[in-house]
Amino acid sequence: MTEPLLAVEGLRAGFGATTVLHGVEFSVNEGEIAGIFGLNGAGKSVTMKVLAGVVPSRGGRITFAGQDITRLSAEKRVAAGMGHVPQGRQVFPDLTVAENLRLGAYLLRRKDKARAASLLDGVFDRFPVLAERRDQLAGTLSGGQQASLAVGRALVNEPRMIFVDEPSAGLAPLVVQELFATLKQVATSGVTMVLVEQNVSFGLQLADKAHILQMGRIVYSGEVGALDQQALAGYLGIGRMLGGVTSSALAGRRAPSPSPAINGSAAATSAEGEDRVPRSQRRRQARATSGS
Amino acid sequence: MGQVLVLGLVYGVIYSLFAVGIVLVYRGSGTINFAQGEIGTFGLFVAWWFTTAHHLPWIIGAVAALVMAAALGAGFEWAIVSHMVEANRVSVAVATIGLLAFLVAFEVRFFEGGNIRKMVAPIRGTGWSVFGVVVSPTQILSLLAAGALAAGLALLLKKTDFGLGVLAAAQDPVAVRLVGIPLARVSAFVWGLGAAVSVLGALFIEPTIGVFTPGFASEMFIKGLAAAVVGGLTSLEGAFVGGLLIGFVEVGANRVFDFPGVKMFSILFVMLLVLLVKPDGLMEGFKFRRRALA
Amino acid sequence: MRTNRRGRVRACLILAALLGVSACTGAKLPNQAAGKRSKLKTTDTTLTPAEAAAQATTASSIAAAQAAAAAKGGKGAATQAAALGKSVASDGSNFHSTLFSDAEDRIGITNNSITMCAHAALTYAAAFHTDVKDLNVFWSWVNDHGGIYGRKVTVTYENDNYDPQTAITAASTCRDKNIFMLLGGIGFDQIPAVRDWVENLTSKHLLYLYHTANETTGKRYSFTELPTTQSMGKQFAQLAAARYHGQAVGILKRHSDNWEPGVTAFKAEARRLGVKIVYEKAVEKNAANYTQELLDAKAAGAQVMWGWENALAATEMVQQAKNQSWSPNWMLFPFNLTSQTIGDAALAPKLSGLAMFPAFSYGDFSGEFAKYADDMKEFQAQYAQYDGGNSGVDLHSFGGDLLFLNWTAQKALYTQFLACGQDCTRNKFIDVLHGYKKKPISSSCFIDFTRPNTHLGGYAVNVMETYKNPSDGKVNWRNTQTCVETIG
Amino acid sequence: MTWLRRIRFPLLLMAGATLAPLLGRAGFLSESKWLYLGVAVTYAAAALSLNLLMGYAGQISLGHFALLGTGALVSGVVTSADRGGLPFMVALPVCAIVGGVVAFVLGLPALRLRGLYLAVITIGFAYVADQTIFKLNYLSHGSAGIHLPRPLVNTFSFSRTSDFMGILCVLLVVIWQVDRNVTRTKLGRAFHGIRIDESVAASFGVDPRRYKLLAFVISGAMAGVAGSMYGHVYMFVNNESFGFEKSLLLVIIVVVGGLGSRAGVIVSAFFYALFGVVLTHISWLHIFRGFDILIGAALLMYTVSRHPGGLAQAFQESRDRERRGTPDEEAEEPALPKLPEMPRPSGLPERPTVEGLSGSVPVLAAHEISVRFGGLQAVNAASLAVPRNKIVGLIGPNGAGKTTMFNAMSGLLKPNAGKVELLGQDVSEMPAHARARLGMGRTFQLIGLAGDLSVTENLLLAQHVVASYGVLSALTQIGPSRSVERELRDRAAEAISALGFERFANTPVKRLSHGQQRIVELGCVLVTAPEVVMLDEPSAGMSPGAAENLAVRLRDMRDDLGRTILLIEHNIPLVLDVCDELYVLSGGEILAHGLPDEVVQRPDVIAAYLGEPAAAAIVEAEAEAEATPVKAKPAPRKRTRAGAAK
Repeated sequence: MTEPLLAVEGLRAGFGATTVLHGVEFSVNEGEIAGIFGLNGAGKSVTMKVLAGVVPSRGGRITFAGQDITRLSAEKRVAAGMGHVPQGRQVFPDLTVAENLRLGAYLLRRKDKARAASLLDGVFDRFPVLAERRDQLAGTLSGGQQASLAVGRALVNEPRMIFVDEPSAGLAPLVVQELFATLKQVATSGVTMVLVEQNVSFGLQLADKAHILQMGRIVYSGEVGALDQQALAGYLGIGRMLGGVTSSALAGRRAPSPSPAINGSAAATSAEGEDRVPRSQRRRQARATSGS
Repeated sequence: MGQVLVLGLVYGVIYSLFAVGIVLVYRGSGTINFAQGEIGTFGLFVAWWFTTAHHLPWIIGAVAALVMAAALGAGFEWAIVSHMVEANRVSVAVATIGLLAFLVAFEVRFFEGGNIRKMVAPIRGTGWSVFGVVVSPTQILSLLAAGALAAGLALLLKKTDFGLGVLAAAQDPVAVRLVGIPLARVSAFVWGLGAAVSVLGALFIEPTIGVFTPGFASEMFIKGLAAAVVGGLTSLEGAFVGGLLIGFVEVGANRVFDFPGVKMFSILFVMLLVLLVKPDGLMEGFKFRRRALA
Repeated sequence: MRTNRRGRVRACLILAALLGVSACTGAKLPNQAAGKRSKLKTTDTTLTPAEAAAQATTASSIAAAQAAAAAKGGKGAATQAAALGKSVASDGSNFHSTLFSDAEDRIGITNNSITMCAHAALTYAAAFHTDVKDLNVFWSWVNDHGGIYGRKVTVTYENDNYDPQTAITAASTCRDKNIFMLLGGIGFDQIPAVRDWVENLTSKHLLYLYHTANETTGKRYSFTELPTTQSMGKQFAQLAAARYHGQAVGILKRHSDNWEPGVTAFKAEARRLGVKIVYEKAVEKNAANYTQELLDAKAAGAQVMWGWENALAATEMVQQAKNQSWSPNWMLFPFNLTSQTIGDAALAPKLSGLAMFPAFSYGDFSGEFAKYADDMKEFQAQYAQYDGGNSGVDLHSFGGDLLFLNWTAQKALYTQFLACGQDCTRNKFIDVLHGYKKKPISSSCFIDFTRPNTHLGGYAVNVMETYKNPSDGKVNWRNTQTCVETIG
Repeated sequence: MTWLRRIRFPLLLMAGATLAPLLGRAGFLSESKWLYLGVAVTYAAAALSLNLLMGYAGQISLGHFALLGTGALVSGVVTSADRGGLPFMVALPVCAIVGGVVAFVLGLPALRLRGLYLAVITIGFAYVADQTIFKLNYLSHGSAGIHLPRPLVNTFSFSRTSDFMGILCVLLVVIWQVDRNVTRTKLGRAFHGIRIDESVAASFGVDPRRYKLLAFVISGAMAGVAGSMYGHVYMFVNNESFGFEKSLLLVIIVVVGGLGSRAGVIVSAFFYALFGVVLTHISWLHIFRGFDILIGAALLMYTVSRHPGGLAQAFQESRDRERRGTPDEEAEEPALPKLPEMPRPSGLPERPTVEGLSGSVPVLAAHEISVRFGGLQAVNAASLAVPRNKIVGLIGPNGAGKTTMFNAMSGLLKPNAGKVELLGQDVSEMPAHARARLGMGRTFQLIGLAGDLSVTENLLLAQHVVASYGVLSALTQIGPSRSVERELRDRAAEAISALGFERFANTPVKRLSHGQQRIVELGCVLVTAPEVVMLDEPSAGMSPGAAENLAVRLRDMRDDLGRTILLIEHNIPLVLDVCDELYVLSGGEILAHGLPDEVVQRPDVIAAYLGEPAAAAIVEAEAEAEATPVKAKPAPRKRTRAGAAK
């Protein structure tokens, strides 16, 4: 049995007085696409930020490629082979496309300029639209193009693993489809990937393994294929979002800002008591009338 | 009129240099380094120590001063600013006020109080008369240096990976770390560079004034600050244009009006006017990068 | 935190060294004077020649110095002291001060000590490589030779940082030391604060000597030996008329209500003497950059520039004019700071200046220096002894003249204490000062507190110009005329 | 014993006021030491005045000593024998008034500028005051200066500083008390609100411009008094007395003491005023002599970088550690409780009521609203109407312009065209706070609360519109302010108990969980019983259970409380669940309007969400437009709530 590429053990993190992650554990094997799913405020984005090294952990251990990186700075982690497609894409708006990509290859260019150049060509091949607009300011690109740029920027450094945080947020559904196709293609080319996605239906199309985060803990880890839809709905408490017009309609919704707050469906439901039944009935009716 | 132009240009360039330092730090950390002027003065002390006290050539003193300033700026970033990532930018500015006070006290304490000193000029000679104003070789040099600095900064920022990282860090500090650029180094670099540019300004203006003491550059810093604000605080060309504008305004107002404090008054007036009418500065919409590309 | 800024430094350099000297007087004098006239005679606290001689033997070298000074000035310290009573009486201004009650009268003076305190910009005393030890060389010397009538003199210093508010706390701290009197630093910015503080204290147990050249009308506790702003302005106009006859004058002046009366007096005198003023401009303190003003003055046809600013600003002005290849004749406050900083350029043309104190240039005792060469030699000798070695202050450098000024002032104070006599009290000291009518004090010019405004102190000045000291090659100042009331 | 803790500083100062003259006469401490102490008290007063401006209202001033200078010079003119010759006690109010007026002028640029820009302008002001105004002969006699006599009462002169200390301490207590009155009335809450977020403050009915200026005026008045104290303790000022470096010292004092902390600031003022003296006068500390500025500066740098809350926070933290352990990590997510049914409070300004509306007139209506940002048409001629006692939903894909529309309707941004009517009245020209006064309540996508304030204080801030007492009454606690405040507190307590939040009443809101904050926010909106409530994504960040519960509460609001609601929501099931009517906004235009279930089945609506090529293009165009303001531009633009959300 081989060592997983990324192993997360007992990860704790938070902001100020609030603790958001209460001991997150999961691991990702080489070549795998791991999806992390969960509700708003479950701690998905915080997990990604802690993994990236931009939010400090308060406990636990992160091992990447056999190396304990828990105390490493963000840039050292990148140097160790992690690549990032951050939430909101975060391209550098006042730099051109080419400059954005050059920065993506910042570390590689210091070691091997030729290799960086060939990777850059690879990105331009993969995203012709970027090649067309290489001298355009990134801030003037459309959302989809920016997403491509963000992916490309992560790839030019030749990462072993890329972390993709909410790629679909703020994008039109068609664009999202294209983007996911690209990500799939990237993944099949051998790059390991961790994907956080609000849009579970999209996310499940892509991921091999699913990790479900609830209130700062991983409550389920397993093969996506083994995931029963009902069970998933149960874990997430979002059954109504799967399938049908409603969930499609939700595809375009904006990603909520990462919230340090803890949300717990269990606590909420238990507190509600008896008048829960009629409401869920109403909900079902609503779903029915909305034409699923 | 010609005189106003020449004097305005000569002083304005110096204000520009201070303004460039201010803008660099503002871009890098979103704050104003109020110690910028005093770092310039401190650089003069260092340069003086090498040149006047130990009779070494100007260039050695200047280089030593620039190196010291860069170290001081970067050191301040490392010791203080880097711990204030989450802090309000005004708090960081307040920290620089601490540095200002510290440097003045240090100079007074360890450089024998306010003993006035004289730096040698980089180039000797009287200079040339333009519109009745004798422009010294140092002043010519400062014009050239400002031009070279502008071009150098443009090259550095656009043509090197690290420079691009500096520009990128100003736009998105988190994303910069996510592509593997050491943000701490970028930030320290920007503070160091800003400090060094101030020393350049101080070295060039000192021969024009004649002597220096602790606090020498503080008024010039205030004018540089006005220049930076007028230029929009984020724009390097804005800093240059603002510096010249402040230079012309100061000299022009002093020519036209005669009341106490006319220079500062006119500068405050222009600064307020620009801020209220065009709060993003005169150079808004004319970004540094675009000119650099053209 | 006091971010000591340039202003302080600059202000400090105005007249920098520390002690002023002189005089005091009660304001309610006129009606008391007649009644008290005879009292001084009968109390007879002044030194008899014999006593003075005895005093002189205990402080032999001091006595020697005084004898030397006496030889030149025509009177020894002892005779001078003895003559005091007479001159007081003959001046008709003899009265007995009642400013201090019996309890207050002996504060700060015992049978074997005199305690005084000075407020000074100590932070910047370092500017002249001086510290408290350097400032007290004179008193160390006196104390080692018996003090004043057996009393050791202690002078402590409180930093006033050239800030009016700090100066008030410094003065207050000084007073808490139960001092005989408070000695003032020199300056324009903080001095009015202390003067006001002294004059308005309701618990009056303080005598104060201050150095500022401004009106002193109505002052009771504070005295200056320096000329007033007005008299300086007037004499600068006379200097312009005498030395630069027929040349047009430009004025570059500090924008300040303290300095302005000098300009008014200058202009009045200039009008009287037919001096043409072609340019006048007020500049802010610490303006640092005067090029534009200088070019304007040049364009206006100024041939003589009067720099009515402190030594640092004056240095910058001269330097910046040179940078513009313009070398008018400059009239300034003479300090080695300016001349040594500018160097040989200060000789073409020579700068000229007016001051109450005599010029000092290390080791040069020729020419006008000869008139007070003994004082200079004593000064150099005692600094070599008490401040000697490498740790001592360098009298060649531009602190030299300031320390000589300090020395001169302290020596004047010493003279006055001698005159005050064995049984000196604060009231008596006031009486002594009040008796000063055109008295030479040490090697300074004479002072006169008996004029209508009673506190005006000195008005004779030394006229100076820059020259190169033949012994060390430094560009310093030397007197061209010593202690003149009217120039020309 | 909390009351004792609350007043311990005034008590200490009053004790000082009483003891100082006695001790002074008994020969305890010399005159100069008393002078140093008096100066320290003066600096404390000055620092409190700057603290009000910087710590409470968030307006930086690097030229604050210029205001003190104004007070000192005016006091000189009023009291000096050769001019006014009036008593000190007469000078004080004059100084306060003049200080307030000058600060008002200084505050005018603050309406347009903020942060570092304001700092730069205030530096300029300090320089100009120094070089131009303070040199006026009439004010200062230039550097010759003016004498400020110590007070004389009958024949008793306060010339001993220990005696004068009594007066100084009393004045500091007065300033302390005024400052305290500020913090416990609507003034302090409003200052706090505008410091944290002007849009939020405006939504509670606070006029940011008015309160910014008010902060300047009150601070200026305090500074005027402090300046008078400064002048009279030294008995002398001239134009050199108010240098820029002293202004910086004040900033340092306030920051090291802890922005917003009265006690911390006073301790810090004493420290900085006395530190140098202590070093000079305690013999074994002589080695540090001359290092006071170096140490003070280093301390400042250390404090701001390592303990940004200053002394106050360091003190607070050590006390907190004692009192409670680590924060409760496993705080349970509360269900949304029954919302408080608050009656329309007394003291509301005259306004038309819902009852007065004829049936057909909507409570809130927007007509042909257009908003352009630069080249982007964010909202294009959109109209909507919210009928009485209905829940109207506004949905649309991301970037459709929903929040922009909201901001235009609530007055946070001015539309380029169109008209907004509230209760049948055209409010298009009304700023947000005025609309709030008319009965419009709103929430924000990100929580719109003052995080540093407690739940109670937030509920009090929310009642700003009904806190109908004057500024003077607030400052003096004379007149209606006390009774009104008591009434507001009762209402707040009532709301808190209705929400079941008693145990959080005094907890700073930022310590609550997201869900709890949402509940408080709703409580804040409802506490003044607004006629129409605008909710921006209330379910964001809520667990599904809580969101379901939200639906119940929304219906409660409509049915039980009789409110009218306009709701932006991306949780479609929730929208379908509660809304009576639905508007769909897409590409800035109203795409559809009708019954919820019908609307969501319309093909064009589905297309808008699902992205037919055309629809996709729109969405993409918006995303592109959205990308533009992401540009890192730290320029001090007016930061709207919408901007902050990005």
